[in-house]
Parts: sequence; C-alpha cells; structure tokens
Amino acid sequence: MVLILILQFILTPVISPLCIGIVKKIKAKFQNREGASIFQPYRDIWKLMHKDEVISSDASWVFRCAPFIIFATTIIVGVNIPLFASFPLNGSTGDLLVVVYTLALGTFFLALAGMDTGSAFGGFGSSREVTVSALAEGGFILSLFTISLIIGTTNLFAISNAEVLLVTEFFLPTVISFAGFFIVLLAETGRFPFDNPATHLELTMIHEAMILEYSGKRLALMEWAAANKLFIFIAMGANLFFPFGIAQSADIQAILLSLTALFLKTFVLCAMVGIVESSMAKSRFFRLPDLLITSFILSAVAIGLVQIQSL
Amino acid sequence: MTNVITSELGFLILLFLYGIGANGSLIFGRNDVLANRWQSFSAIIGSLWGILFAMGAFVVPDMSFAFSSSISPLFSFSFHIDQLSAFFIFVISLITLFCSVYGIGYIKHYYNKYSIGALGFFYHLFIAGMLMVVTASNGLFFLIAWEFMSIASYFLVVYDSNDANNVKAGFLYLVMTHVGTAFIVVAFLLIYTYTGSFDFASIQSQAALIPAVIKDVIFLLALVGFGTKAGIIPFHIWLPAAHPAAPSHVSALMSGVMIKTGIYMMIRIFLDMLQPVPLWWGILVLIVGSVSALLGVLYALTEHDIKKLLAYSSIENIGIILLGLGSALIFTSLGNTPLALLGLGAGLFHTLNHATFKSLLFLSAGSVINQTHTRNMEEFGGLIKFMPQTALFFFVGSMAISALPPFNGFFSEWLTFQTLLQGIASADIFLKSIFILATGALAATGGLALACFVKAFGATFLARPRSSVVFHAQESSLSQSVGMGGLAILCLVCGVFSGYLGSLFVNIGTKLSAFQATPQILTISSGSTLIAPHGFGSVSAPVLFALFVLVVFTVIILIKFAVNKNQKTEIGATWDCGTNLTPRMEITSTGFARSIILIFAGILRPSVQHEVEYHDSEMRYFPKSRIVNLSTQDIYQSYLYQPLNSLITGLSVRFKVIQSGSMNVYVSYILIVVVVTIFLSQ
Amino acid sequence: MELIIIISSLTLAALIAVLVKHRGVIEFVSIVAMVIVFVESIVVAIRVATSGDYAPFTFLFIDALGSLLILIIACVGLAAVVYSVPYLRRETATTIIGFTRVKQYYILLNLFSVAMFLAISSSSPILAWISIEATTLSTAFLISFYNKPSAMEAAWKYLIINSIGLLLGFLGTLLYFTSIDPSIGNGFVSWQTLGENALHMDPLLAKIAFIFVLIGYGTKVGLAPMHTWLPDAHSKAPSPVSALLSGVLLNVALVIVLRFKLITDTVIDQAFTETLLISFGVVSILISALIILDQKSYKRLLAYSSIENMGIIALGFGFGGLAVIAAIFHIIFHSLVKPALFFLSGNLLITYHSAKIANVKGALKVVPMTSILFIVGFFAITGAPPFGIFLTKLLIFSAGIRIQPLVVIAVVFCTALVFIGFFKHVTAMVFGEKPPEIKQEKENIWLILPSLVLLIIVLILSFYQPPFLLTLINTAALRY
Amino acid sequence: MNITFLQFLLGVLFLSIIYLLLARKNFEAVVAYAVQSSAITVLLFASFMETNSIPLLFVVLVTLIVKAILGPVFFFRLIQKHKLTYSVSTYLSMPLALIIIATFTAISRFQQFSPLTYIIPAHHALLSLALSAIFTSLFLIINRKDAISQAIGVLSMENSIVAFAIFAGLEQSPMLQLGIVFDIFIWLIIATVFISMIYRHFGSLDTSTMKHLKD
Repeated sequence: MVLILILQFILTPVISPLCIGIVKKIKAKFQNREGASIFQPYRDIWKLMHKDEVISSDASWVFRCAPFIIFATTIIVGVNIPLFASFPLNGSTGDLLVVVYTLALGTFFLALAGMDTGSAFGGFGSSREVTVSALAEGGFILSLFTISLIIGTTNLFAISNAEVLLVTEFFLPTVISFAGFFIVLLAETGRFPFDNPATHLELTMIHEAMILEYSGKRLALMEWAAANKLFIFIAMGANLFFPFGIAQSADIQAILLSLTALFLKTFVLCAMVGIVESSMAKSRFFRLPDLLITSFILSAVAIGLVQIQSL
Repeated sequence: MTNVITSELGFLILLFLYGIGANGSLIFGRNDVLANRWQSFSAIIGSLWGILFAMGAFVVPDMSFAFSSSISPLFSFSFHIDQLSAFFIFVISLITLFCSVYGIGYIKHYYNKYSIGALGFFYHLFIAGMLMVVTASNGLFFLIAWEFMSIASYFLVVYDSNDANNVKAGFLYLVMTHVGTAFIVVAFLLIYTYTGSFDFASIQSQAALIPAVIKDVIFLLALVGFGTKAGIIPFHIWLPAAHPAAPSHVSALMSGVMIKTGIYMMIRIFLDMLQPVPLWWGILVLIVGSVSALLGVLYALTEHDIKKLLAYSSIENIGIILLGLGSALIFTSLGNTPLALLGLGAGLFHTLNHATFKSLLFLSAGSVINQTHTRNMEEFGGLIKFMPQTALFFFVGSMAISALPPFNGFFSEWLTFQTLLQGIASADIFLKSIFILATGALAATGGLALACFVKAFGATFLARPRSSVVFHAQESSLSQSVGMGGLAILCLVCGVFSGYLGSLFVNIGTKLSAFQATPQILTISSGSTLIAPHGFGSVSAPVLFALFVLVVFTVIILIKFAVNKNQKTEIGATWDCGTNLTPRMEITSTGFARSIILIFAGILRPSVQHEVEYHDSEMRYFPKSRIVNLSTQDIYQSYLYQPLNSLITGLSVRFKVIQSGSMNVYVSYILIVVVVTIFLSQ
Repeated sequence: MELIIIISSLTLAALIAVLVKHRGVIEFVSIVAMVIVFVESIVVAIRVATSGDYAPFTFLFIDALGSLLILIIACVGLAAVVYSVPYLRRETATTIIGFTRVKQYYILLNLFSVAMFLAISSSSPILAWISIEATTLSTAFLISFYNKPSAMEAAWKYLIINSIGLLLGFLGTLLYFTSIDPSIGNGFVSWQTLGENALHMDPLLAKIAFIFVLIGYGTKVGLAPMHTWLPDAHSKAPSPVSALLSGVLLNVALVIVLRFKLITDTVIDQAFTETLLISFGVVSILISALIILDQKSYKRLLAYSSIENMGIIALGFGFGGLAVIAAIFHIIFHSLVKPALFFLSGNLLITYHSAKIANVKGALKVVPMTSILFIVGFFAITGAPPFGIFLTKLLIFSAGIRIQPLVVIAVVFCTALVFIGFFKHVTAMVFGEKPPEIKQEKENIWLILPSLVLLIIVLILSFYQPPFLLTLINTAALRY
Repeated sequence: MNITFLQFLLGVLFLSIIYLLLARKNFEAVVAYAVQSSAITVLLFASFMETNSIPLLFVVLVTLIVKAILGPVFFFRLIQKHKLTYSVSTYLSMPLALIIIATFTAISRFQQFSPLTYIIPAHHALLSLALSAIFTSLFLIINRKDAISQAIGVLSMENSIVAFAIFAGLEQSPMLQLGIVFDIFIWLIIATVFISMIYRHFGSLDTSTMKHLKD
C-alpha cells in the first residue's frame, strides 16, 4: 500500500518530461524532420539543474521562491488525481475544486514571478496568462462538473472508479464536456492555438515570457512544472472521461495493467496535442476569448443535457 | 463570570464601553496623543468584551430584553440576541479589535491636522450603531440604529474634509443610504399595516396575515433598501466613492463589516420573518448576486486607485454571499432544507472570511498610502523592498481573496460551489439554467479576482518604483504590523479550521424559522472536513495544508541539497534587449488590465484618449511625449442616476414658478383655493 | 392669576421700553419680563396638568394643548430675547441701525409676545382673532426692521396676505355663531358654549365655516397654497423675530384651527375635517420638498422646512389616533429646533454678511461652534435618530399607512427629498475653503448659548419626558 | 326697518366696490370708500334703532369716526403729501373685470353657497349680495396694482363681512365690536405708514415692481 502511495507521488514528475518529448517528436515527424529523442527533456532538465544562475537585482523573494511553489503545486495536484488506481486516497483531498484552485495557485505565483523582474516581457506575459486562465476557468470547472454530476460526487477518485460512461446513455454529455475540457487543456498548458511554447517572439509568447528571467535550477523547475501541468491535464482527461483499466484493487497484476493503460492513453492524448499543434496556426490574442467561451458553452450544454432522476 | 458576560448586563456593558470610548475621546480632544491612545484602547477592550460576549451568547439560548419608552407603545428599545446576531457581533468585534490595534499607529499621521477626539467619538458611535443594528428586534428601534450607524459613518467618511471630493463622496454616501432607508421605512410600514406591530417576533408569528402581493412588494423594497447598504450592482455607486475617502482603519471596518449589516437584515427578514418564501425571490437574489459578482470584479480590474479597487472587490464578494443566500432561498421554497442550510452556511462563512481578508487588504493598502500619500497605483512599484512586512500581509490577503487553497477564501467558495452544483442537479430546466449561469459567473469571478489581485499586488509591490514617491516609504509601525499580522494569521486559521466553523454555521441556520421544521440534523462538516450533503464531496483543510507544507519542504530540500552542490548565483541586471532599463519599461496597472478591458468592452465601454505633445507644433512628426488615458464610462452614472437627477431638478424648477414674486398672483391663489374647496366639499 | 402676571409683565416691559431712553435698561427689562413669564408658564402648565382646564376669568381659558403652547412660547421667547441682545449689538455696530429702531424692536417684540399669549389663552374666538390680528400688525414692522426695499416688499406682502387670510377666518368664526341664539350671555360666546350647542348647527353650514376657518387661519399656519408670504417674511426679518415667527406663531394659528376642528367634529363626522387637513398637509409637504431642492438663501431654506414640518403636523392631526400624540410631540420638537437653527443662521449672517448659500463657504473653519451646531440642528430637523423628530415622523406615517397608504409612501419619499436638498446646501456651506475676506474672530458665547440650550432640551425630551408634560400631552391628545 | 332700506344700503356698498374697481384717480377711490363706510354706519345705526342699547350707539359713533372720517383723512393726507393723483393701472381691462364681477354674483347664488345665504331665509337676497361683495372686494385686491387701492380693497372686504354679519343676525357683543374697530384703526395707521415707506423706497406705489423675492 505504501508503495502505491510513493508511486502516486513520483509518477507525475517522472513521466511528464516524456510527454513533452512525445509531443515534440510528433511535431517533428509532421515537419518530416527527425527531431530530438523523446528523452531530450530529461537531459535538458538535468543540464539546467547544474548550471549557474543569474537573478535580477530588482527581483524580490517572490521571484526566488516562486519556482519551488509552482513545482510543489503540480506535485500536489499530481497526488490528488487518479493516475492508475482509484482507491489510494480516501477522498480527504481528492476533490475537483481543490485541483482547480491549486492550479490557480500555480498560475498566481507564475504571474507574480513574471512581473517581479520589472521587464516589459514579464509584465505583458503575466497579463495575458492571467486573462487566459481567468476565461478558461469557467469552462474548466463546468466540464468537470458534468462528469461529477453524472456520477454524483466531486471526488475525482470516486469518478474514476465508476464504470466507463461512454457505453451508458450519458455518451453525448461526456463527449461534449471532453471537447470543452480539451480546449481548456490547450489553454492552461499554453499549447498551440493559445501560445507557441517554442518561440521567444514577444508578440506571441505567454508562458515563455514569464520564465524569461529565470536561469539555472529555477528555470529547470519551471520547465519541469510546465511539463507536469501538461501531464496532469492529460491524465485528468484520460482517467476521468475514459476510465478504462483503472485498478480497483491493490493487487500487482491490476496495477501493471492500469499503468500500461495509462501509458497508452497518455500517448494517444499527446499525439492529439501534437496533431493539433502542427495542423493549426496560433490564433490572435483577442480571438482567444471566443475559443474559451465556446468551451464554456460546450460544457454548459453538456451539463444541461445531464438529466438526473435522482435527488 | 461567563454567565455575567453573556447576560443582558453583558450586552449593556458592551454598549456602555463604547459610550465611554466616545465621550472620553471627546473630553481628551485637545491632546492628540492622549485622545488617540484613549480611543484605541477603549475600542480594544470593547471589542475583546464583544468577542467574549458573542462566544458566550452562542452557547446560551436566545436572549431578548426590552426597555419600553414613553413616546408610544409601538416603540421600545428591545434587543433579541439569537445565534445569528451573536455571530455578527463576533464578526464586528473581531474586526474592530484588529482595526483599533492598527489604528494606534495609523492615526499618528492625522495629528494636529484634524481633531482626533472627533474621530474617536464617531468611531465608537459607529461601532455601537452596528452592534445595535444586529441586535434590535423592534422595527422602529432598528431604523433608529440603522440611521445612527449611517450618520456616524458619514462623519468618518467626511473626516478628511480638506479634500473636496471626500466631501462629495460623503454627500453621495449619505444621500444613497438615506434613500435606501426610505425604502426600508416603507417596507416596515407595509408590514405594520398587516401585522399590526413592529416587533420582529410578532411579525414572524403573524407573517401569514400579509397577502402575497404585498409580501412581494415588501421583498422588493427590502431588497432595494438593504441592497443599497450592501452595495449590489445598480445601487453600488456610493461604495467606491465613500470607502476610499474614510481613514483606512475605518474603511476596513466599513467594507469588512458595515456592508454585512445589509446581508444580516436580508437573512433576518427573508429567512426569519416573511417565511413561506415564493420561488422567484431566490432566483432574483441569485441573479443579482451573480451580476454583482461579475461586474464588481470587472470594475475592480479597471481601477488604478488601490482603495477603489478594494471597494469594487467588496461588491464582488457581496455578490458571492448573495449567491449563497439566493440558493438558500430557492431551496427553502422548494422544501429541500438540508441544501438550504448548506447555502446559508456558505453565505455566512464567506461573510466571516470576507470580513477578515478585506479588512487586511484595506489596512495594508492604508499603510501603503500612509507612506506614499497617494492612492494611484501607477506611482507605486517596488514597495516590497521598502515595506517587506506590509507586502507580505497584502500578499496573504490577495491569496485569500482569490480563493487559493490554504487560505479561508477557498473553503467558503468551495461550499458555495457545492450548493450551486446541487442546484444544477435540480429537475426544473429553467432553475437548472439559472444555476449553471450562476456557477459560470462564480467560476469567471474567481479567475478575474485572481487577475485583479495579481495586478494589485504586482503593480504596487513588485519590480522597480515607478515614481519618486516610493523612495521615502518606510515600514509601517509596530501596531500597524500587529494589526495586519493578526488578521493574516486569522485568514490562515479560518482556512485550516474551516471544518469546525462549518458545524457552527449549521446550528445558526437551524435557529431561523425557515429551518425550524428540519427533521434530520444535517452536518456540513464532521471533525475537520467540510462535507457536502448527499456525499457529494468533501475537503479536509488540515490534511490539505499538511500536504502543502510537506511537499513544498521536500521539493526545497531535494533541489537545494541534492542537486545544487557547486552552483553559485550572482545578481545581475534584468535583461531588456540591451537598452538601459527605465521604470517606464515596466507594465502599469492599466496596461495589465487592458487586455481584459478590451475583451469585456461591451460592458465596460472603455474610452481611450491620446494626448501627444510634439517637439515643435507645426511639424507633427517627432512626438515629445504621449499620454494614453484609458477610462471606462460609468454607465450607471450616465444612464440611471443622471436622468433621475435632472428629472427631479427639472420638477423643482417648475415648482418654483409658484413663488413668482407678484403679490396679486399670491392673493389669487387664496381666492381660487376658497372657491375650489367649497365646491369640492359639497 | 399667573396669566395676568404674564400679560401684565410683558405690557409693562413694552411700556418701559417706550419711555426709557437708555438701551441697557430696555434690554434688561425685557429679559427680566421674559424670565418672569417663563416661570409663570411653568406654574400654569403644572396647574393645568394637575387640576385640568384652568379658567381664571370669563375671557381666559387654558386647556392642555394651550398650556403646552404657552410653555413653548415662553421658552422660545426667552431664548429669542436673550439672543437678540448680542445680535442687535453686533447689528448696530456694523450697519446703520439706529437706537430708535432698536427701541421700536423691543417694544414690538414684547407686544408680539403679549398678543401670542392672549391668542392662546383667550376663551372667545373673536378675542383670539383680534389677538392674532395684533400679532400680524406687531410683526409687520419687525419684518421691515432693516428698511431695505426687499424687507419693505416682504412686509407689505406679509401684511396684505395675512389680513386677507384673517378676514376669511373672521368670516368663518362668524358663521360658527349661527348656532347660538343671540339672547343669552350678552353676546359673549366662548369655546365651551360654541362646543355645547354646536349640535343644532346646520351641517352644510359647518362644512363651509370650517373651510373658511382652515383657509383663513391656514394662511397664518403657512399651509400650502397660502404659504407664499412665509419664505419672504421669514428670510427678511431679523433672525430672533423669524425664529419666533416660524417656531411659535405657526403653531398658535394651528391650535385655533384645531379648536374649530373639535367643534365641527361634533356636528359632522371626523372624515370631512381630516381629509381637508391631510390634503393641505400633503400639498404643503410636496411643494416645500421640491422648492427646497435648489434654494439660493439659507433663511428661505429654513422657512420652507417650517412649511414642510407644519404640513407633517397637519398630516398627523389629519390621521388621528396614535398620530395625534406624535403630532403634538412633533410640534414641541419643531418649535424648539427651528428657532435654534434661525439663531445659528443669524450668526452666519453676521459673519458672512450675506444670506446667499453661494457666499457662505468653509463655515467650519470660520465659525466652528456655529457650524457644528448647525449640522446638529440640520440632523435634528430632518429627523435623525438621536433626536425625537425621526420617531414622531415614523409614528405619524405608521398611523397613516392604514388610512392612506399611497399618500404616506409619497410623503416618505418627499421627506427623503427634503433631506437631500437640505443636506446639499448644508455641506456646501459648512465644508470647503474659507473665503479670503472673512476674518476669523472669536465667536461671542452669547450668540451660541440660546441655540445650544434649545438643542439640549430637544435631546433630553426625545428620551425622557417629565411626568407633567406627559400628562399634558395625553390629555391634549384625547381631546383632539 | 324694512327690507327695502337695508337693500338700498347694501346697494350703496356694492356699487362703491364696483366704483373702486373702475376708479381712475386715487382720490375717487378714497371717496368711494368713505361712502361705503358711512353706509355701514347707517346700517349699524338701523340695527341700533331696533335694540336701542346704549353701548351699541357708542359703537356706531366710534365706527363712524374711524371708518368714515379718519380713514379717508389719512389717505387724503397721503395723496397730497406724495401727489399720487393717478392710481396705477389694473391687470384686467374694464369689460373683463365686469364680467368676473357678474360671475361672482352668480356664484354666490349657487346651490353650494345655499347654506350660507339661507341662514335667515328672509334675508336670502341680501346675504347672497353681501357674499358677492366679499368676493368682489377680494378680486379688487387681485386686480389693482396700486398699493392704496389694495389697502382700500382689504378695508372694503372687512366692511362687506360686517354687513354680511349684520344681515345674518350674527350680532357681536358691543365690547368685541369695539375691539374689532380698534383693530381696524391700528391697521389703517400701519397701512398708511407702510404706503409712505413703499413710496420712499420704490418711487411709486406700483406693487408689480416688487418682484425681487423670487423663488
């Protein structure tokens, strides 16, 4: 049992750089170039960890300890969501709103860190980040609420424990809310239509602008936290909407089966993200609200469809 | 000792303490230091006594005592302290305690500018007025206490009378409150016509006598009247003008607690007195709540005056409280009392939380203004290096207000979310869509509040100072830091122990007549975890907090020692594409909020003025300086209050014609009146 | 017995004022006279409270309400005289007022008070009419005290309109006499006789008679359509006189209307008189509320607020029942607070030499004590909690809501409008920057004391009422 | 005293009011007032003849002195002193004023005023004429702009009320009547003093110029 708990803790930080690697590899394949190996992010993080660091004179303690707190929030969220098993935490913290607002805590520190150095890039980067996350929050919460409404609880582990919804009559609401959720995923992790993670062009970058001033181990932590965030969203998308192969009991064989299911599902979702990134251009900043409001409408429609006889 | 405190005598001593405080500060008016010390310490003792009394009154069953007055049988100084009023006394005294502690340091900068005695006098009357409002149980006595509180707070708003727009703000404030009181007076009169008395108890028992139509009219009048005091959207224009004008420790008290008296009376009337509540009441309150929440935070985002920003965010939080209250009303009319209790619990919990973190934010903003002598955020920046403690407290306050987990804001918003979620599950499609919109509004408000307070904290404390005003700012004095520190710790404590507070709110609810008939005892919290009914979800604050601390420490230890053996960190200049870094490079608060303003252009109607000054006026090629002024149009002012004002002044000009000055016309009035009355009287 | 002392002491003071040349003596004599009158009125009030109606001579008769009013007249009169001594000293120091004018002032002031006492305590309606006519005549000169063209115009309008009103009142009183056959009591008819044999009076005639009386004496009370003289007269008269005028004279005329209402109520049912009172009350509140909004001079502002308060009192008596007690309280509070406000406006006039609100700025810095008291007085008159008027207004409205809900709701919002208008002017005057040319000098304590004492009395009365006052009010309320 | 004689006196009173309305010169107005008040004194004397009580005779004498003699003398002295021969114009033109007087006489015959005019059924015609006299003198004050004619209007209104009282049989005790006359006397003095002061301040007796006290 303790082994599973430790696994739950360390799984997110371990796998997340892999997802980044997969997404980059898929994008490279689309641009028919070889692209770096999928383990390149691990090496980058290791390299950055061992480099010297330059901190701006204007920065305050917020700048210094923000990376640690952001990384910690991603770990905490990683613990609170069902990755492979649905029984470890009895529900004291596995709540849906805790996840949403801990991520918001991460964005809060990220935005403040961006502003702290007083550079122009950091300023408008955090302004854009905060705008996007504010508008995305509506769609995010409502899409998760649809599922919790169907199952009847907001505890994520209980949701993943329920039987797969695709086959039941709630097929349509789940699919629509997953679409809403996917848009939010792209928004929150700063993927393609919202923000181009690869570029440093000040006109377009949101996430990159905030971590521009970082270097050394703090930059590594920031990158890692971003990777964690991506993995968290993918895992939530996978395990909440399509809870195939989630281990209900603690025997080894079920755990192994659920881990393979998890890898498969993450691979599929990373492929989807990669395909979206290479097939779509980054849309103008003031077009983003329309996209986010469509995600909100989608989730609202999904909730509307859910007719609960009980209560 | 405890039964002395919690008896009638206890409450009278409480009022008496504030009385001494008021008169004492008048007597010592001449000597500033003595007056300041006297008023602060008597306020502290008074609030401590108030907290003890409230906690006592919570346990002891309800107390009600009255002193009849000679003027008429209808009117009597009657008090009735049940759990709800005990809770509000607790909130008032708690915030007064910290504000008075803060006040000791803060009032110093008013020395030999204004009479400190007057400040103390009105401060104590204001608190006594609030205490009487939450305990009065006779309609007339309530109206007296209500007006008393408004006038005392008017004099506090107008205290710094050298500044002309403070006086204007005070004028707007008292006029709006007075119009609100007129609505409340009419509501009480209508109640009196049908129940025959002003005492809350007898009104409650004879509520059935009031016909349905009249009850709806009373509801609307009460909503408008108390809404003006609470600051819901269409009636909020006095709030961003009045609260910033008052001295900071008073505006903290006003924002944190005075607005809540409006909420208290709404609960008292809707849930306690006019009990069988039709469905559309709750829906209206819910809609008003979500509109106020959303628009409040949007207007907060457009503000660059720090205290105005906080005032607007009070409107937003009042909206959230109304969401809880509205859903409680809907569930009572649907008969689903457990959920109604949850909604009410959410509203009350958010009242407590908002009182704590809003007063913390106002106090820290106050000490910032105290040092920089300006309220304009564009001139702040880099204050974290000059005032580290105040920055930390403001940081804690903004985290709490944006409902981030370890702090108390999150848990009350969690409860509100749970109520709205259960509401969505209700059968009727119209009700479900209302709840969905409310949840959407709450979620969007959460996000926008986060944006607003990132802007507030970032623009004020982080990066480089934007103007010379910041350089001579020192750390606020000990008493100020103690006041703010206490509130910050309170935010954390309320957050972590939200489980135990949860059970407290439930038994407040059960005392109200709306929930008298609940057969099963509902628990929205067992031990330390908050539980939504029907096992919908639970969160345990202590476990969450422990998880936070554990993970953060492991990360720091792992990274600091495991990896970083030989790296060294050096301090360099921020990289800015090679140009030398000037304060003008930083993002300003208007710049920060510009993207959101443009997105919500429909509602906010931004107007942008460019003023360009050229080197030489004929050749307009080389602009010397360009000033961009982004301002949002206050649609209420131009579409609701301006036409109303011009209508009344137009009417009065037309009526002035009666006094035309010519004597013959006056005599003809008398002749006409004689003839007309005789003809009419037959 | 006491009544004779009251009247004789005042006439004596007037006589001495005529003869003596020395100013100090005149002032001293009038103050002493007023003090005697004050003491006597308390004695009378206690006697009436203990032993019911008190009629020492055939032509003098005081009931409960009468004694209350005597008490008010004495108290306000004393304050007015005490205030007018320093006020006139300052006036003679600055403007061209000569000694003869001051002498006339004191003579007329004393005659005015005598006339008011007679009006209240006279037992015959005609005698009451004559004394009210005497008050008009004596105050006509007081209003034209400054003999500036505008004061002259105000005095002339005051004289003509009030004489017309009183003539109509006279016609009304005469019509009441049809119920009495001229044979008995050599034609001397008192209120009791009128009351007793009012039954065999033709009801239709009683209606018309009451209309004439209400409109006639209504002009003296300042009810709506006939109020036109009031703002001019009260703003142009010297402050102590306008204080007496609006504080007390309006109530004296109202008492006479109420006595006639008592008689008509025996003949026809109460509904007729009450609807009339309510309609006139509402019209006066409406007109004064709207005109207060943009006023130019603060003395006219106070005059309009008197009209509004008289409207509320008329409304109170119109609603009857509980509202009558509240209306009587309202009379007491209004007739104490309004003079205090007029005295303070007098102080402002002395320092700023202009009655225009626009010229009075930053009063808090120039005359701090006066402006603080002015704000307190403002809150008292528009009904703010610690003072009683807030409660009396509420009680009147609560009694009235059952009879005329729409009227009461309209009146509630009108009173809110009055508050806003009044408040706008007060803030404009009190706050703001001190105009340069006004020099800052120490305020004369005697100018502030009268209004301070009056406001303190109001504050005490709103919480604790002395027992004899309570009995007086209740007996008065029972009768009307 | 037969009705015809009373009617004759009342006719004199009513005609004098109409003449006041149309008078050009102040002098004529004052003469009309003198005629009017002497008619009232004769009326009082007639009622004295019935009751022949001595105090009533004394009252008749006093009213004769005050109203018929002193009043006009004051006004004459005033006119000479300030040479105010021509009275100021009126608001309404001549024919319109006459129409209004006609309407007032018609109104006083209406059913609404019947209780007033039927106090003593016999005197119905007299009472209604007296009532219209009251209304017309009130209208006189409204119509004339000149201060003197306004004062005279008030006095004539008082005379018509006394006439109405006598016809309605509402005799007062002589003492009270004396008080009333004394009151009128003081009123006269004050009116003349005021008129002279108005003349000194405004240069003319035109009350329509007195419009400064606006709202």
